[in-house]
Amino acid sequence: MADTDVLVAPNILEYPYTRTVGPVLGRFMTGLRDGRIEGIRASDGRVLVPPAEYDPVTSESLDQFVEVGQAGVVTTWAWVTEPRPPHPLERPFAWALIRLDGADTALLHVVDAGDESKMATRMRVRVRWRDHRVGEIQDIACFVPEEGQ
Amino acid sequence: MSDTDTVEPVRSIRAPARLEYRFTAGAAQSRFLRHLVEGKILAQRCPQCGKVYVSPRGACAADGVATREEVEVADRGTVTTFCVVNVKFAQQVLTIPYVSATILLDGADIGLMHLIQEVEADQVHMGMRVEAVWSPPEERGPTLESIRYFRPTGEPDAAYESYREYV
Amino acid sequence: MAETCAVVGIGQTKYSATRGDVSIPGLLREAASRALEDAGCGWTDIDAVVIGKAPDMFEGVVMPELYLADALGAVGKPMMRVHTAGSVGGSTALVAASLVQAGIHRRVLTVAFEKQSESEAMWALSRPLPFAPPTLAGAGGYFAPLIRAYIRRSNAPDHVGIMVGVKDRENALRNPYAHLHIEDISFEMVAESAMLWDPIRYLETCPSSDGACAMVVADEAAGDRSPHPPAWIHGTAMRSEPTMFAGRDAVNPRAGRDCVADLYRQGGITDPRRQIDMAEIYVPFSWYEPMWMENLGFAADGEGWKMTDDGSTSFQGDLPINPSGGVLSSNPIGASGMIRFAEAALQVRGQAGEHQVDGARLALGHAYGGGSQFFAMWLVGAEKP
Amino acid sequence: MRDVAVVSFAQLPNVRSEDKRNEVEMLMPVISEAIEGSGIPRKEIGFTVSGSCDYLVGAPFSFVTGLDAVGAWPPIQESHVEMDGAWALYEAWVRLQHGDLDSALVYSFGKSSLGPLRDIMVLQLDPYCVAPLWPDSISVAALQARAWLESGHEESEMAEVAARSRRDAKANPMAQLSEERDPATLLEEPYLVSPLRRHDCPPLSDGAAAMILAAGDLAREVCERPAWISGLDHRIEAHGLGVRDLTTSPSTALAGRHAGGTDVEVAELHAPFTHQEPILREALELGPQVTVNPSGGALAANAMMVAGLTRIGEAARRIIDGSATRSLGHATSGPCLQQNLVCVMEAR
Repeated sequence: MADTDVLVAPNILEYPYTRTVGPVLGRFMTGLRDGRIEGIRASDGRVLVPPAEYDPVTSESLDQFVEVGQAGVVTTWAWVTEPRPPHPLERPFAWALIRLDGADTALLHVVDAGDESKMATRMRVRVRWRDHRVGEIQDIACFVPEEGQ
Repeated sequence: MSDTDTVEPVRSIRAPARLEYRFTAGAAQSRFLRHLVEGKILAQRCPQCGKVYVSPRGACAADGVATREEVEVADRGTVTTFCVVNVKFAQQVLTIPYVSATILLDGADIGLMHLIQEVEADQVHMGMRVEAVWSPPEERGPTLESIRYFRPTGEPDAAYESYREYV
Repeated sequence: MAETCAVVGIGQTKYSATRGDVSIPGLLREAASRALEDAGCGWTDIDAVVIGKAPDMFEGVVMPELYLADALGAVGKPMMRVHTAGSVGGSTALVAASLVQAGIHRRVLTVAFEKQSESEAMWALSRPLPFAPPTLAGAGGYFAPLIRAYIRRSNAPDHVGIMVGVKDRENALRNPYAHLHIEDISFEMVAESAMLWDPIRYLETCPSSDGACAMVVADEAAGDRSPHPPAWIHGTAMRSEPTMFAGRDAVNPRAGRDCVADLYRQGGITDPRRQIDMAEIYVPFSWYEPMWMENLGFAADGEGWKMTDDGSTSFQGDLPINPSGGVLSSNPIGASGMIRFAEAALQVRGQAGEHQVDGARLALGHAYGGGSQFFAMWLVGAEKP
Repeated sequence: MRDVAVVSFAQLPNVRSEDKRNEVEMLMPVISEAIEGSGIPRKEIGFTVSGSCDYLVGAPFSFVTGLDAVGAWPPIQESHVEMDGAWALYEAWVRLQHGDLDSALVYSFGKSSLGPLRDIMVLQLDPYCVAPLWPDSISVAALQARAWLESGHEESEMAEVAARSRRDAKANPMAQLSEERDPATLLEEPYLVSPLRRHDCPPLSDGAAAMILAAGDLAREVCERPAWISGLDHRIEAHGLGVRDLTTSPSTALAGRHAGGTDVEVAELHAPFTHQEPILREALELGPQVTVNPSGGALAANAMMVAGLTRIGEAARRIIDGSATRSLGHATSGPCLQQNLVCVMEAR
């Protein structure tokens, strides 16, 4: 038998994880389900979206929620020409970090812009909600370029 | 929409993950598995301590050296210890109770885990002599499942001293 | 030689099957905040963070130190993640102690955790791999044959395993953090529980728990100034051997014997049964108590079961084992080893509450993992070494 | 601190797919080579520590079988980090500071050929708000690349890094990708995930590496020119991509300051993506006189969990072989350079 005859077999790793979210992320997820985006105020006054459970500077627990806008600016982005199976969209799209109006940090999500030429840093984008929402980050189906740009 | 008290807050999210991997058996293990198709059990001898490993993994873990010399061992041996499995769990393919045993094959220096059948679970015991029941040749593949299970040979039990070092 | 160091803060979560009220960071924070409070220090007083847990597949978060850095106040600090299978909670504490013993840091926060409820733990441990026979039956399926071999070697009577199952659950009733609080636990209840992996009965096995345990390990100066009595570290040791090799004794592994011999040498222990006041030992299946009594040198070979049988290891015995209720009462896998280490420290600090062992001045914390092949231990005392 | 040095380093040639060997079969020769290279008898090595990641293999406890390659009998003092081998090196260096042990074996292994690496790395990200969207590792790096470009850089700088790395790799028999390419023609290629082109990304590699550390007199005894570790430090940043300035690497700067990473002649930087090399260079304040990644770096060979340790090994090798007197090895972990380690070595 040749040395090259090494046996190879498929090995599928599949787990249906269920994550309990606790009070802070739970409130954020509840907001998404209800069509609302809430951030949290950090000790230095910044509004963090998505909300952090603990202050990034002092590490103390945070609990002061602030509702933010449903539109904002793209701070950086990457264009995907060939979406991969787990990606949220099946057509070419952009990953983007988006700073929502009223927030001081950026949220990672996708922008359904149709074509790379429609994308630009500092462009404004707006949430497009999923029809049936359950309280998870995918309740935001995507962001789309804000009209009138 | 701002009244959060009217509906249950979200307490958990579902996060399924599916990743498709390949599993490679490695050279030594592959040769062992392919020999099972021919009804043979291939082992490897350590060049330093002389111990015979089955299933072979290409290395003697105690010495940290490659094992290249191949030897064939018998398809019968002694149950050194075992467990009667009586618990149900996901992905289980066997019906309970079943016996999972450590079997010291004749000619080997380390036990091999396999099933004991054709005997009531409460009759299985340490020192019991067992032999492999092979799948028909046309159903065999490069897997330990080519040995369907082990069954008692009817020989007298092995003396405890003959296998106590190998549990 | 290594710098003197001490445990100055300990924090644990309530252990339960599902901690549905918290996120993963929330779970760790509960333990970590309590440890900091106990140590009388804040997040900024911590120089480095060392976390440990068993396989990432339990929660499906790869290298969770990355996400947990924020929650554990590690931003801008060194952070490490240890994984040594079931012994990981112990190894993690040893790595944290090592950073102080090396003179690199003054105060290190160490946290070990598992949130097994996020997945089905048995799946992660028993996933069939290609080419293998379908014999896999979880951890019980691996350890039951070893227990059978121990019983054969020592001629121990069947009731010894049941006694441990009862004793550790009775002990758990005195520990508010324990997962299992079986108020009416009895010999009959354990004896009559289902035989899962013969010879292991249902009530002779550990539960599957969510939980975290944290400690603050500090240098001598910080130990001297700690607001509560510190537990001084008298010895630390780890040993490993391969899972499978010809002639390996997996029932009474040499790695465990070598590990404890190193520990006793460091601590000046010549008669462990007499010199050590109590021990928290990793006992995931009841029979492992008598087995480890022999491996740890508390009993001669073949005699470990007699210590259980004559009550020596009970809460009132001369060498109480697992007064916290042990792994049999709480088992967040990645944290289980650290809980042993922390409980040993709690005892010599005199802070174990209702399960405090009278006069505990020197205690052993023990963890093991893999196929009884990875060992981590420490010896802690009320006095400076 | 006690004087500790790298006295031996060995690695497997990086390949796209190490199909013929399992982890034990890969590790045995590389561990033996490192041990033999040190001249220290295997059974006399005081401490052993490894780095690996279960998720690369797709099986829990993958490091357990790795131990079979060590010859851990009689039992050894041993530990494992679920991190790049560079952090295993850190644990070993810390352990040697205790003073009771004089040598350590550090090893790591990683096979990217076994699973979908781009998707596996998603599970490193915030499990609540980010991972459920499955942003793959190249997309995440692309977000950083654009932020860096728009802070005042050109894509041609990235192409220069790619071309230089693959050109330098021609002199490195362990590298996987080596070629002579003109940066200008690289820029004519299509984007993989814009603004990253394929040459801006690392290859998928299988590999393993092993290193021997020795303290004080033992190091001097077994090695003519030990690579003395003059500073070693690592730091982590906040996790969220949206809360960090992705154009800088403050944790690298901090670790570099603590490790005393100045005045080095050679630096091996663990920059899997082209734009990350200048970010790291700036964080470590490496001037134009410093030779960066003469091995070709992670752009030429990127076995996960191994590439960081390899950077330190390559930097050490240049001290040991006499081609440098002071060198720096760097390792990174996490998305967009979240966690960084700096090891400074010198001849004495």
